[in-house]
Amino acid sequence: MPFIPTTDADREEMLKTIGVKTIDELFTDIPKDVRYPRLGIGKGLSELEVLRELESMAAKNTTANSCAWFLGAGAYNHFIPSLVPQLASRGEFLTAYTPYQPEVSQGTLQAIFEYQSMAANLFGVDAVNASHYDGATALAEAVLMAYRMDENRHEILLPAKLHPEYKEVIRTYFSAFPVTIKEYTEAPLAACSHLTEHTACMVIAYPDFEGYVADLTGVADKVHEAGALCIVSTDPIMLGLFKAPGELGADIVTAEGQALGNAMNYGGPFLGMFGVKQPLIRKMPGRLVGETKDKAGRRGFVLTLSAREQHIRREKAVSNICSNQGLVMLQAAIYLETMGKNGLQAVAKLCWDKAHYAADVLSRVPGYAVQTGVFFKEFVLKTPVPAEAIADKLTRRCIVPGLPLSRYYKDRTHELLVCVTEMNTKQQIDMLAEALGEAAR
Amino acid sequence: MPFIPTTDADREEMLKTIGVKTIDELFTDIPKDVRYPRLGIGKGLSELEVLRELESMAAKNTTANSCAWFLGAGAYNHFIPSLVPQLASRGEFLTAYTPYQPEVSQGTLQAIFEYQSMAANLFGVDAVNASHYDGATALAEAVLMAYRMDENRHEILLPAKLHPEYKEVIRTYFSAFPVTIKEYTEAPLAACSHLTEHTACMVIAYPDFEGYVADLTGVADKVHEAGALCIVSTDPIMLGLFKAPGELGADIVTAEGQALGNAMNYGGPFLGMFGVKQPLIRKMPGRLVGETKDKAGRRGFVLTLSAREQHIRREKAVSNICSNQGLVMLQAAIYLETMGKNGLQAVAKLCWDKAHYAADVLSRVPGYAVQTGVFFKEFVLKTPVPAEAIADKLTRRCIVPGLPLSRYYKDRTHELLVCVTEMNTKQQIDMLAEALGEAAR
Amino acid sequence: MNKEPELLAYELSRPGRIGTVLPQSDVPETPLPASLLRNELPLPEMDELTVVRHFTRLSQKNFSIDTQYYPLGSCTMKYNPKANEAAAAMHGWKHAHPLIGDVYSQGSLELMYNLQEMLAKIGGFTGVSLQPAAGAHGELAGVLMIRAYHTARGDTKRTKMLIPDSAHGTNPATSTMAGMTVETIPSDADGDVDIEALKKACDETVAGIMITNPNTLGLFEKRIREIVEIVHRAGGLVYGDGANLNAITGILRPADVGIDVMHFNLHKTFSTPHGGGGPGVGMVGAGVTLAPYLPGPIVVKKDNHYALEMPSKSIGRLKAFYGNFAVLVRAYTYVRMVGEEGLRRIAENAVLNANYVKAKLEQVYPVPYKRSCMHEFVARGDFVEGIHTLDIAKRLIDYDIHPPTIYFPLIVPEAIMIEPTETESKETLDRFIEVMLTIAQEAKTSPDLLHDAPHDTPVSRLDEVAAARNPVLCYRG
Amino acid sequence: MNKEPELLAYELSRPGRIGTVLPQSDVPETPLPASLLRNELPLPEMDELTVVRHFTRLSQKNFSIDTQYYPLGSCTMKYNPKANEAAAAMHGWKHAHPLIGDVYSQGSLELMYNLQEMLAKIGGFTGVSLQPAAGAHGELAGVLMIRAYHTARGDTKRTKMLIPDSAHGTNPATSTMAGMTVETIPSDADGDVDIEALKKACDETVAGIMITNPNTLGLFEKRIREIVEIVHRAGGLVYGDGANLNAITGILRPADVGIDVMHFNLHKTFSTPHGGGGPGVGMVGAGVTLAPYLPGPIVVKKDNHYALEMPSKSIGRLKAFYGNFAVLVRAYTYVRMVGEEGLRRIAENAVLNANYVKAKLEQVYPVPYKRSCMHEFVARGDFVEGIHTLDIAKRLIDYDIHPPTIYFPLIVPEAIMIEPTETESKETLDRFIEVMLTIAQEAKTSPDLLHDAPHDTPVSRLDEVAAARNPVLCYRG
Ligand SMILES: Cc1ncc(COP(=O)(O)O)c(C=O)c1O
Ligand SMILES: Cc1ncc(COP(=O)(O)O)c(C=O)c1O
Repeated sequence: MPFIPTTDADREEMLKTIGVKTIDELFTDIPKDVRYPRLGIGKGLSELEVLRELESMAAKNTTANSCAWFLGAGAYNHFIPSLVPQLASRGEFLTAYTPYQPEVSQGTLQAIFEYQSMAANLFGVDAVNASHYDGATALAEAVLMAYRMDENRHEILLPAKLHPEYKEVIRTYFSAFPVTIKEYTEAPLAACSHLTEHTACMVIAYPDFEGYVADLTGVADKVHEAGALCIVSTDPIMLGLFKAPGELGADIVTAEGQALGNAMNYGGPFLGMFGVKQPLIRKMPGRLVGETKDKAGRRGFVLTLSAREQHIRREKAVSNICSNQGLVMLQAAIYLETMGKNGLQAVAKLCWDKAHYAADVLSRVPGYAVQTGVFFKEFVLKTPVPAEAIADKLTRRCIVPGLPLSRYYKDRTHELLVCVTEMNTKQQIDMLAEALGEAAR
Repeated sequence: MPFIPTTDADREEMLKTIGVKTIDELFTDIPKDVRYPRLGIGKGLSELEVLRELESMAAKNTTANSCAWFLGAGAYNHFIPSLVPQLASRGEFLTAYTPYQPEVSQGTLQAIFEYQSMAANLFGVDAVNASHYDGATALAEAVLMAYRMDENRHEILLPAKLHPEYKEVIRTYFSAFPVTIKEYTEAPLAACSHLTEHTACMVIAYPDFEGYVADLTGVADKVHEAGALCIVSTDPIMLGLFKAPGELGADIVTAEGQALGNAMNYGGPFLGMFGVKQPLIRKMPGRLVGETKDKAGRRGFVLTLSAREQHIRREKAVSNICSNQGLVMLQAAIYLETMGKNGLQAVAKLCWDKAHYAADVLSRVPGYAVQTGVFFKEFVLKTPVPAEAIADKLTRRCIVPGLPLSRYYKDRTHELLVCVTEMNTKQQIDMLAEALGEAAR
Repeated sequence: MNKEPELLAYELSRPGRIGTVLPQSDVPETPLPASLLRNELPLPEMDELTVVRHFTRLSQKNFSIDTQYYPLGSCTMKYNPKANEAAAAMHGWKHAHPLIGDVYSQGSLELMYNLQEMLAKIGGFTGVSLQPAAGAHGELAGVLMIRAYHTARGDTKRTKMLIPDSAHGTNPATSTMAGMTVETIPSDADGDVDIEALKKACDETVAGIMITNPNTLGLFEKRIREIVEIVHRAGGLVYGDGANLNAITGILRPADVGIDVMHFNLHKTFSTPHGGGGPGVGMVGAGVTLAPYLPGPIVVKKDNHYALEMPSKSIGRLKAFYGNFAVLVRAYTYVRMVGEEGLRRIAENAVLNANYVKAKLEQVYPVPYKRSCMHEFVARGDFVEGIHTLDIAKRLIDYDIHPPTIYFPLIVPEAIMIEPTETESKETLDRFIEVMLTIAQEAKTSPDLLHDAPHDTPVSRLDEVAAARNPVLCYRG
Repeated sequence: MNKEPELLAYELSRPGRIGTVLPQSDVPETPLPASLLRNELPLPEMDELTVVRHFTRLSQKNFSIDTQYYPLGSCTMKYNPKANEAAAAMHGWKHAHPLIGDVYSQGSLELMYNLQEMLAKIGGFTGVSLQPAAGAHGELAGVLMIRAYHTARGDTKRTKMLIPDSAHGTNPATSTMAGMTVETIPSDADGDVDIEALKKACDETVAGIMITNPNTLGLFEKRIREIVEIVHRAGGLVYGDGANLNAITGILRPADVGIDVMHFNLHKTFSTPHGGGGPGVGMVGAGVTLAPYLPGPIVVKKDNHYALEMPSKSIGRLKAFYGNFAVLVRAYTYVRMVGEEGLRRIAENAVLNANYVKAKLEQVYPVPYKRSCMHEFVARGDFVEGIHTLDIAKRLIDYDIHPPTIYFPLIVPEAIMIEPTETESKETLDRFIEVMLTIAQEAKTSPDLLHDAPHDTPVSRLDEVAAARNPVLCYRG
């Protein structure tokens, strides 16, 4: 086998050194009656055969590279500059472990530090950690963090229009804790009326699951007055144009960072982004890289503040997270540096203009209407016939029109969540309009 | 533009340093009336747009990754282990120039040295150079080299069954020289009767263009008796099993090395392999890497024997070659090390067995017959209806049955050159047989 | 080569630069809502070459499996086949969207289903969920499942998890996150769980035990069946931490000794790259008792198609969508390539290599437990006055070898935890042994060589105290 | 990091190892012809990790554009966009076969046709052939075309090529390969072709001239039209060596000053990677006179499809199939991304950068020709007794910069040929300038620093004389 270099001669010599006759003797601690089971998983195959099998399996998926794609809802089809995967896949990044030995891990460490810096600036916060599993778990851990600040505060305010799967994840994470999770349906400012002295935190979706962006002015102040934390779950691409949540007073900012240079990959690996304001740094979960100096005064980077973490604090740790989404974070770092200020702004502007063009065109299709409000790259389209049927009809023609909201809300049968990014051309949008028109007939 | 970092401020400062007011002043040596022409090649596009354009262009090709593929004839569909392109595309290899500064090019230099060593062992010769443009030019330069040994020897013996395009290349390379190119149709040993005191060299195709392998025992001796050089043009995959040309007495061995870990790429870049026996080393064209030591006694590698080359010898150089096919050679080196002795033998054996299975099955299809003789992975199939029509019919069904020989030989209308490699499964072969049967009806 | 310090992106930035060209807009502009816009966007501005050179040079400042021997205990730094990467790069995976619907995702679902099945067979489990994104995430799943099981039976007093003192920090931390309290079980003189202590801890509040086997000392818990029985008899369930599965694939199915629920780190045993921190997959497998509680959705096969489904009593979702899918593709590729026989050979050779290195080093580096080890072993680095394990670790760097895991597990003072893995050649192991023995000599004859190590890295030992005291977590200009 | 010497593959080999698994055969065996088989196959035997680590570590022993500033004169080491690589990796190109027939290759042919058209426009040429695999190969095409032209007219006495003394070695070597004799034309005090000498050389045996413009001194031949006229009047034709096109894209179409045939190095101006030696593309363009003689086949457009065709009086094929196709894909990607305006900006900035560096260095490093330069310039390195250009070059390595081209062109003693390229930032140029000035100081104050340089590379200066005297070209065990 190409993955085991030990030759028979090597093996003999090694066994002799160890002082046993056969390899089996090394396994005598394992109960004999269950040793060496037949697994029934088949013979090993060649690389060629396995890759062919995978190619043909992969071909069964309907994918964004070969369709007009208007489906987002938490996983986004954005442009990835070619250099991103080419650099991130370098063996020195790909096959390193967590940078426990800083002298031989400055590559990874500096990349994390740069990511932390850029993400903190994007969010308007003071520190961002080295990643969570995804946007949902980042938010769940943020809420958990808020809850732990003061266990008397056992109410959690969630927006009704938070991504349904994020809500489910929060519920799972809290299944062992005596909290009350309340969902508010108002705009964030109005929802502040729900704040009580038991409120641990108020979560704001910015934009909300349906793509709409609320004006957050004044919200954080009210939350703080109530003694709670203000947590914003956001979209990093939108922040290329829109006010940073930190700037708006958020204490904790989380996001799904997949859109930053990572493919959709059927939903994973994604990037949980997590940032906090200064006072919360020592309470935040996740790995952090800090700048320091070596004996010669040279700048260097290390994992720091690990006294919060599980490998030091064990049951008293702020979180159990160990492996995170390092490589995805690296792709995001490369993406952010490639785009930079001008590029991210440009992408956000393209999303804005194209989404609004689409909303305009689609709202003119007889029978359809666009939900009003300020939206960024996604919006809700009311459909004259069931959205699920439309989606099915169009997908077969390789136009993926968006998410039928009935997928998450049984009764919202005539609504489609449409996502438009820089990847969509005017021609595709016009084609979508035409196809929707036909589908309504 | 992402490829020009100079900012406007930089530009101003630089112009000031230079002492000119505008960039235009730097171009005053260029005749004014033709300066700054309109080219008419259009505006620059984004990476996204260009890659999309290319994807849709590329999709217009019928390719080996999505068809049952039996077409070879000088470009071969072999398995490429995933690590080959992944390693060769590392920036440090990809974006280095010719290793003129050995201290900072040991990576490239050692890789070349390893390639030279493996290729020399494969060929049974004493030295192989760092590559030619392709198998055809390698052979043309070999013949040129033989011719230059003694300009009184102005006859060149080529096998009639040399790849037709190789013959054309040789003719082009010799268009300025007063040589007589004779083609022999006999087996190599019998063809020795054509040797005269004017023969510069006899070229042997091993295997020949049609895939057949001659017994070369005794040929080189006869060629040498006549005072000529024996040149063998070969297939490196076949040499995984078959006698090395050098072992058989060849003075110069050339080959097309694409099959060693390089994709077919619509015919290029390919790999010209070129090796010689000891006495000819200082007369051979192309770059050579040699082993030496540094002052501290450490082993290192350098470009050597460059006194043969154009940058030193100018019009007296043995060849004009400068840039070669470095990266393709690197892929071949990685391939050869990955396969190694056992892997190359196994690939050759798979080709042999599958080609012979195919020949057997196809020869049983009513109306078809296989040309007799020892062949390796290609053979000639006589067809009951014009081969060109069969190829067309089958290709539309995504079975590419081989090369209709009429493509090169107008009158050979009912012959198909079929190639079978380790990439072809039994199932594909059986399917080909069935499809051929139908096509004949 | 490449010894210059690498500037930070922000230091390389110049106003007006950009690293890629974006398409011109082909639609009319829509006015932006001015009051909602940010004033500045402090991101670096770089040209494309600068970005490429920056990250290429940064990468060269890393040790990695692809460049150095990396015997990092517990982390299973084995070779990550390049075919895994080729597989994960296929368009059909990369551009697949999680919400297009099962009908249009049959390729992804088939792969997940097949992988679930294979992993279930490898572990002997009834059901498998691929959702957890890492080992710790799988632990959370498992402990929540145990909790849910007790709760479903109305057995709400069970809030205590038993955790051996040799356990990885994620085990206790996970228990807390799942609302449990932790009771630590000491190890006995053999490095196994102290059975008497275990028995004592097994009261009616016990929810279960989290057990790592082979444990973090690299030893197989010989009395694993007894442990399982004791806990089961007390009404608790057994969580298996499968981070060390590399030692026993094809040798033992954990379920066969009674493990109720377990995670496997696909980023260890199943050769998916660690990526400088992640992503991983902490797939969980469960026996009949707990399978209905698995996090979901998982993939089921119905006639000729595949569908996502929530297990009947599922603890719910642990993340959005279905797991780190691209990592699953890699693991699947690997299992298909090695096959049944390969899995066993992996374990055999991992164990052989560890015992070989141990045999060669234990005369010099004290190994506290005198038994044959599994895929790794723990030695001590404090055999010379004034020399610490840290010094030995740093000195290894000078010899171009990545240090083993150090100071873990916590129960062995000055621990050095060495995991050779099966993918390293005997020559590499021999060189490592030779270097370790040389360093042991140097520790006596020239201790400063160790204290000052490493000597030739981009930076030498860094001031970690200052870093934590006054944290700089963000570029400040 | 990674300073250990890297063993050779043969030294890493152990019997029985293999780096990949191959499929089992699914067909019956056919007996092999024993008498034709080899007895041994002396190739190394390595496991996959060893191969990966070997080449990854080797790569780290290279300087490259992606890692270091690389101002190698004449070689145009500009940034090679990563999009080029993504484009070339598309399945539709990689797995295309050259002989499947035009109908099934419309994608490849369309790309080639478009590229032919674009390059023709950039050069002002009537026809273009993409077949030559490198600059020297393009030269051979051009000279054979000139020969064929004269021969076709019955003008067989024209066997002499005029070649300026500053020309690249490929020019004279090519002429010989095309059966020509070479007459060298000296340069004048300005670095241009000596017009008087040229006139004298222009007898009735002149087949043509090979002229590089900008020439290898980095200077634009001001009297290019006069040169062309003189040669044309003598009945010769003008070959342009386009290796330095990077200075004039969008500024001058060479055909507009009368160049009859010319090659462009796509692996220079058109940003395709050099690959440690190649592959390149030495595409040739020709005006009306010579276009019919271009090597072929080339691509023509007929109604709505593309076809391969031999030009009417073609010199024939120069290689099998149609050129280094995957390199063409990269060049096409690049031209599409930069577009018309970009091409001009490339030239402008390349020239700006060269003049800037020259302005900063010429006080210390004597520049023999006092003119503004094009994209590169030649200085001298022998301004301090006992110090040679080689010493300066090697000392640059200590500062993590790749040395410029040295000792070329031959007409400038101790030449240092610096080509900054347009893709490098002012900061990079400024650092280079600073380092060059520091080295100039060191040359005076501590010459041994230069003589012993480089100091920190895997090997120091190598014994090239021994290498050539007793060549070891192959591993001998
Ligand atoms: C024994 C053990 N358990 C659990 C974990 C945690 O796994 P992860 O890092 O994937 O969360 C590790 C990781 O090193 C481990 O070694
Ligand atoms: C001026 C000049 N002409 C010709 C060549 C030869 O080009 P190639 O190496 O592509 O054969 C070069 C290459 O360096 C060159 O600089």
